[in-house]
Amino acid sequence: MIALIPLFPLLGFVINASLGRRLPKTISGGLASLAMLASFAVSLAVVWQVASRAPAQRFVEQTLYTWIASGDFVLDLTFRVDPLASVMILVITGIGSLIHIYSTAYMHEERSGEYARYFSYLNLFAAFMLVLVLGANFLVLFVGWEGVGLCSYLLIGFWFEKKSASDAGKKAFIVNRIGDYAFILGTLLVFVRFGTLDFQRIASAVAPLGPESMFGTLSVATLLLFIGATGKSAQIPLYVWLPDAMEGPTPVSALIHAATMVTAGVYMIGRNAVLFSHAPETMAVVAVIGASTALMAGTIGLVQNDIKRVLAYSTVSQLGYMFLAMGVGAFGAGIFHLYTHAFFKACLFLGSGAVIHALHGEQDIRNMGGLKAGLPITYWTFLIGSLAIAGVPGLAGFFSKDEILFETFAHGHQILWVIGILTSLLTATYMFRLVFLTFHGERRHDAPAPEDAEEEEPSRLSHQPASGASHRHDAGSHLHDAPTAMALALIVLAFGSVLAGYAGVPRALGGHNALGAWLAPSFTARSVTTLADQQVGQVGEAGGAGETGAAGLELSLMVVSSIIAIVGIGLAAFIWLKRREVADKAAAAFPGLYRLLLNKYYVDEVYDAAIVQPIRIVSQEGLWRGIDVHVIDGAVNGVATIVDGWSSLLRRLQSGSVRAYAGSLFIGVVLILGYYLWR
Amino acid sequence: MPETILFYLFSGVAVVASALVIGQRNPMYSIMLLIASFGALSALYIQLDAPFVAMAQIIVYAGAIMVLFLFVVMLLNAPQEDAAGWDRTHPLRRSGVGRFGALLAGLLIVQLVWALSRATGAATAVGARGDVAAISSVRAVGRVLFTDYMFAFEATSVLILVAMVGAVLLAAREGGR
Amino acid sequence: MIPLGHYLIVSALLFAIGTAGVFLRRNLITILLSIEIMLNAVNLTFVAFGRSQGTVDGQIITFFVMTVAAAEAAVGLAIVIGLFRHRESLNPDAFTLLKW
Amino acid sequence: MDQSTLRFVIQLLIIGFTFFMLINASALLVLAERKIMGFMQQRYGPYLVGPHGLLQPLADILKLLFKEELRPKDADKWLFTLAPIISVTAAFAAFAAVPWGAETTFFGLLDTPVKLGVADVNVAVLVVFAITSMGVYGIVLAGWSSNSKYSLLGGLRSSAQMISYELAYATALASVIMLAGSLSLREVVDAQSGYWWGFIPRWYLFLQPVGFIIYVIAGVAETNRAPFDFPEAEQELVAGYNTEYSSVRFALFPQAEYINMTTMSAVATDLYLGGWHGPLLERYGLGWMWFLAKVGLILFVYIWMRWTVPRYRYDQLMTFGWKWLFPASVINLIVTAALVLYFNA
Repeated sequence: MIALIPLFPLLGFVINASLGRRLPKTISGGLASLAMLASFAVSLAVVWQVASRAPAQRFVEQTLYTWIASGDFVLDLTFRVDPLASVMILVITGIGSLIHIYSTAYMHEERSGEYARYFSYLNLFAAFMLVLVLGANFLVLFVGWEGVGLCSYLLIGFWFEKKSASDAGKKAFIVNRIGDYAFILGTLLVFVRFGTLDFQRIASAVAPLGPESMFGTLSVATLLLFIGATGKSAQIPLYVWLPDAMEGPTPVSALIHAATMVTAGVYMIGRNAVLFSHAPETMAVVAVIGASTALMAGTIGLVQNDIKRVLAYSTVSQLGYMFLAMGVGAFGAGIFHLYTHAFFKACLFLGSGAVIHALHGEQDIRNMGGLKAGLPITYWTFLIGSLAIAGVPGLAGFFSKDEILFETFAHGHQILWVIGILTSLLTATYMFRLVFLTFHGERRHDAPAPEDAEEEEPSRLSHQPASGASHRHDAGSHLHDAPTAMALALIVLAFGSVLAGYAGVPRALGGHNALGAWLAPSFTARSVTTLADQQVGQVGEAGGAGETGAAGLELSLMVVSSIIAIVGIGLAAFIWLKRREVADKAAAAFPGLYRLLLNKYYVDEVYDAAIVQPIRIVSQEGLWRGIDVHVIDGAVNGVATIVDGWSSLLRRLQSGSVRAYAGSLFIGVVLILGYYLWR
Repeated sequence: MPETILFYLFSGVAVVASALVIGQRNPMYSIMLLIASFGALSALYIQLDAPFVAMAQIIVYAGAIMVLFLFVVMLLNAPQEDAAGWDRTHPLRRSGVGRFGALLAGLLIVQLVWALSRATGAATAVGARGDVAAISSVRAVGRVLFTDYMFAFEATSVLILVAMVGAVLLAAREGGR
Repeated sequence: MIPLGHYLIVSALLFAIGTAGVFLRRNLITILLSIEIMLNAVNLTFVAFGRSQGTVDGQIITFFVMTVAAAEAAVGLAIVIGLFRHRESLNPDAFTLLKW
Repeated sequence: MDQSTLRFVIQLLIIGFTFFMLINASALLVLAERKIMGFMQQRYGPYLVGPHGLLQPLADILKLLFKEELRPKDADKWLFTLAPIISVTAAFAAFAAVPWGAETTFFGLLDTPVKLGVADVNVAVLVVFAITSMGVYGIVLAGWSSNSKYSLLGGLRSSAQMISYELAYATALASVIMLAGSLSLREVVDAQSGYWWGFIPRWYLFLQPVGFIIYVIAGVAETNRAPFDFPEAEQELVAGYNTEYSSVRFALFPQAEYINMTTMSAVATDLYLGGWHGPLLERYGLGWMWFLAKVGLILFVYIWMRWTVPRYRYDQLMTFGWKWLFPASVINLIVTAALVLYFNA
C-alpha cells in the first residue's frame, strides 16, 4: 500500500523516459500528472488509515525486503507513515500534482522530446522525494536525499544549452555534495553510537539519556546532520546554490526550491526531533543559523530585481524561520510553517511563472508594472500569496509564523525573536515591493494594453519561457493571462494559502492547535511511553504552551507581528507606489550598503576566492602539472623505455630459425645433464 | 644365446638405419630406412615380450605415419636439400654449426653412457622379473589401459581429434572449400 | 639374457642420432623424421624399463607416445605443406620470418 | 632320428609346403582366372599349352623370365628394384601367421602334435594386418620410383585406396576378435568348432554376416582387384603403378597380388568359415583339406566378382569406402560389442 505512493511517479518516470519522445505532449504530460494524482489519492487513503488509530501508535509500516544483511547488521527497505510523514506526503503529492498540471501548460512550447524529458525528471523527483519522507531509516532517507539532489541538478540545468543554466545545475549539485558528505558522516556516527539506523530505534535509544550537557557524540552527529540539512535546505553557509537554481523552469522552482526539496532538511531534523533535542548545543546552532539566514536573505531580497530571485531569497529566509523553530525546539511550529509555506510559496512562484509566461521570458521587475489589468487571475492569486507570506492576520502565513515567533519568545530567545520580527518586516516589504513593481504603476514593458486585443501573436512556438531577455523582441505580442491549467493551479493554491493556516489555529485564538497535536507523537520516542509523555511535554510545546497562561503573551506577540506586517506593506506602498525616487535616494544615501546587498554580501565571490580558486590552483599546478605529468606519466614512460631498451638487446636471440631454438634447447639439456652427472 | 645374437642384430640394424636416415640427402630413402629401423625396433619389442606393442609399432608407424610422410614427399615432389643462394647468409648455414651439433650429439651419448655406467641395476637381465605370459598378453595390457589409464586414453582420443582438425585446416588450400 | 643397460644404450644412441639429425639436416621432412627417431628411442626405453619392472605400464605409455607421434606427424606435415606452398623450399632456414 | 630333430624337420617341411602352395596358388590362380573368364564369356580361354592349357602359367613365367629388363632412365635405381620385392615379400610374410590346419601328430609319427602353419603367433591377426599394410609401400614406391605420371597416379591411388579400406577391414576383424576373445587365429578357429542344434556349424559367418560382407569387400579393395582395381585401371592409367615394369620385376606384382588374395581368403576362412573344421574329414586329421576347399571357394568368388562387376569411378570408391563401408563396420562393431557384453554378463 505505502509502496504504491512512490511507485506511481516512478512508473510515470519510466514510461516518459523510455518512450516519452514518441508520445504526444498531452499524453506524456497527462500521464505524469495522473501518476501524481494517483499517488495523492493513495496518500490520502494511507493517512486516513493512520489517522483512524489511537495517537500512541499512529503509524503504519511496510517492509519491502531486507536490503542489506551483513553479519549482525540488518537493514530493511522499510517505509513508515507517521503523522509527520503523512503531512509531508500530502504536501508533496498534493502540491506536486498541482504543479504538474500547471507545467502541462507552462512547458507547452517545448519540443515534445524535451517535454517528455521534463516530465520524466519531474516524476522521478517526486518519487525520490516520497522515498525520502517515507524512509524509516537513515539509509532509505539518504537514497531519497541523493535522488532529489540529482533531480534538482537535472531540472535546474534543464535548458542546458544555456551556459548559466548548466552552471547553476553544477553549482547546486556540488554545494549539495558538501552537505551530503557531512550528512553521511553524521549517519555513520549515529550508527556507531546506537548500532542502528532506524529512526524509531534511535529515538527510543536516545530517550532515556538526559540532554547532553557537554559537547559530545550526539552534538557532533547532530551537527553533521544539520550541515547536511543546510546543504539541502539552503541555509548559511550553503545557501548560495538556491538563488542560481532559478535558472530552471519556474514550476521546478516552485516544486523543488520552494515546496518540497528544500524542506527536506527541516523534515530531517523534525524526524530526529528526539535526537536533536538531546543536543542543546546543536539546537542553539540551528536556531542561530536559522535566524541569521532569515534576516540576511530578507535583506538581500529587498534589492533584487529578478522576480524569481526575490522569491528565491524569500524562500531562503522562510526556511530560516523553519530552522529557527526547529532550533528552539518548536518542531511542530516548524513543520506547520513548512506546510503553510509550501502553499503560498508555490502559489507565488507559479504566479511569477505566469507573469514570465505572459511576458515571454521577461524576468526583470524593472521592466514590468501595470500588469494588474492584463493578468487579473495572476494578480489576485499573487496578491493573496504575498499577503499570506507577509503574515497578514487570517492568512496561512500568519498562524505559522506567529507560532514560531511565539515559541521563540517563550523559550526565552528574545534576541532571536527580535531578528524574527525584523525579518517579517523585511518580508512584508520586499514582497509588496515585488507586487507593486510588477502589477501596479505604469507599464515599463512594450507589451500592448489588454484592450487592443485584435492583434494575433506572431510566433507562438518559436519562443521558450525563461530564456532571458533574448525574447524581448517578440514580447510585443498579445498579453495573455494564465491558461486554464495554470489558472486552476494558481487558484487552488491561493485558496490553500488562505485556508491552510486553520489547520493549526493556536489556543490563544480559541482554536486548539490541531496540527501540533497531530504531529506531537512523531517527535517522541514511542516505545518508551513513560518518557514519551515527558517528551511530549518537553518537545511538543506546539500543543503545550497554550495552557500555561501564556495565552496573553501570545496574543500580544500576535498583535505586534501583525502590526509589523501592516507597516511593512505600508512602507512598500509608500515607497514603490507613491514616491519611487525615495528608493533611489536611499540607495544613493548608502551606496556601500546598497551595493553590498545587491551583490548578496559578495558571498559567492568570497567562496570563490576562499575555496574554489585554491582548489583549482592546487589541482592544476600541483596535481596535474606536477604529480600527474611528472610522477605518473614519468613512471609509465620510464617502464616503457626500460622494456624497450632490454628488448632491443634480447631480440637478437630471436633469430626466427627453428633450428636455432631447438639447438639452444639441446644445449640446455646437455648442460643440465652434465651438471647432474658432475656432482 | 640365439636371442643375444638376434638382439645385437636388430639393434644394430635399428641404429645403423637411423644413422643412415639422417646421413641421407634424399628424403625418400630416409623414409624407407626409417621404416627398416622401425621394423628392427618392433623386433626388439617382441624380444621384450611386448608383441602387441611391436605390432602397433608396425601398424601405426610403418603403416600409417610413414605412409603419410611418403605422401607428403611425393606430393611436394620433395626436392633435394636446397642450397638456395638467398639463405647462404644465414648464420646457421655456416658449416661449423653442423659440426657443433654433431659434437653435442656425441657429448649426449657420452653423458648417457656415463650415466648408465653409474646407474645401478643396469646390469640385471631385462626378463628377470614378472612372468612372460602376463606381460605379453594383450588382455593384461588392455585391462590396464582401460582402467588405470582411462583418462589418459580419452585425452589422447581428444588429442587425435584436434590434430585431425588442425591438419585439415592447415593443409587446406588458401580459401579452399 | 640381455641386461637392461644394453637396451638403454641402444635407445641412447637412437636419441642422439635423432638430435643430431635435427641439427645436421636442412630439410623439414628429415627433421620431422629425426623427431620420430627420438620418440622411438624413448619408446624403447619405456618398454625395456616396463619389462624389467615386470609390468605392462611401459607398453601403455608407449601407446600414448605413438598417439602423440601420429598427431605430431599429421600437424607437422600439414604445416610443412603450407610452408612449401609459400616458398618452394623445405629448408627451415628459409622460414626465419618470425623475427625482428 | 630322435623326436626333436624329426620335429624340426617336419616344421621345415610344413614351411616349405606352405611356400610351395603359395607359389602354386599364384600360378594356378592366373590359369583359373583365365579359364573362368573364358567360361563366363563363352570362349575357351587358354587351351594350347598342355592338356586344357594347364601349363599356361608355366609358359607365362618362362616368357617373363626371358624378357629383357627395362628400367626408365630417370627412374630411381634402388627403389625401382626394391618396390616389387617389398610387395612380394610382404605378401609371403603375411601368410606366415595364418594357420591352415589343426595340430596333428601325422598319424602318430610324432609323440607330441605339431601345429599346421608356419608360425603360431598369439597376435596373429595383428601380424597379418600389419604385414599386409606393408604391401602399400611396394605399390607406392613402384609408382614413385618409375618416375612416370601414370605410375605415380596409380601408386597414389592404390595407396590411398588401401589406407581407406584398411579401416573397414580392421574394424571387421575387430568384431570377430571380440567374439572369439583372442587375437590368435588358431584360437579363433577353434572357437568355431562344433555345431548349433547339431547341424548348423558354429561359424562366425552366421554371427557376423555383415562383418563378413564388409571383410570381403574391403579385402577386394585391399588387394586392388576388380571392381576396385584402380591402380591398374587400363583405360585411365595404362597399367597403373607397374606401367614401367617388365620381365621378372613385373611378374612379381601380379604374383604378390594373387598371394594377397590367397591370404585374404585364408584369413577369411579362419575368421568366418571355421577354418579347417568341417564334417568327417577332421576325424582323419585332414581338416586342412576343408581349409583348402573353403579358400578355393572364396577365391572363386573373387574371380567371379571381377568378371561380373564393372569398375567404380575413383570418387565413388572413396565415397563408398568412407561414407558407407566404414560407418557400417563401426556400427557392426558397436552392436557386436553390446551383444557380447549382454550375453557374457
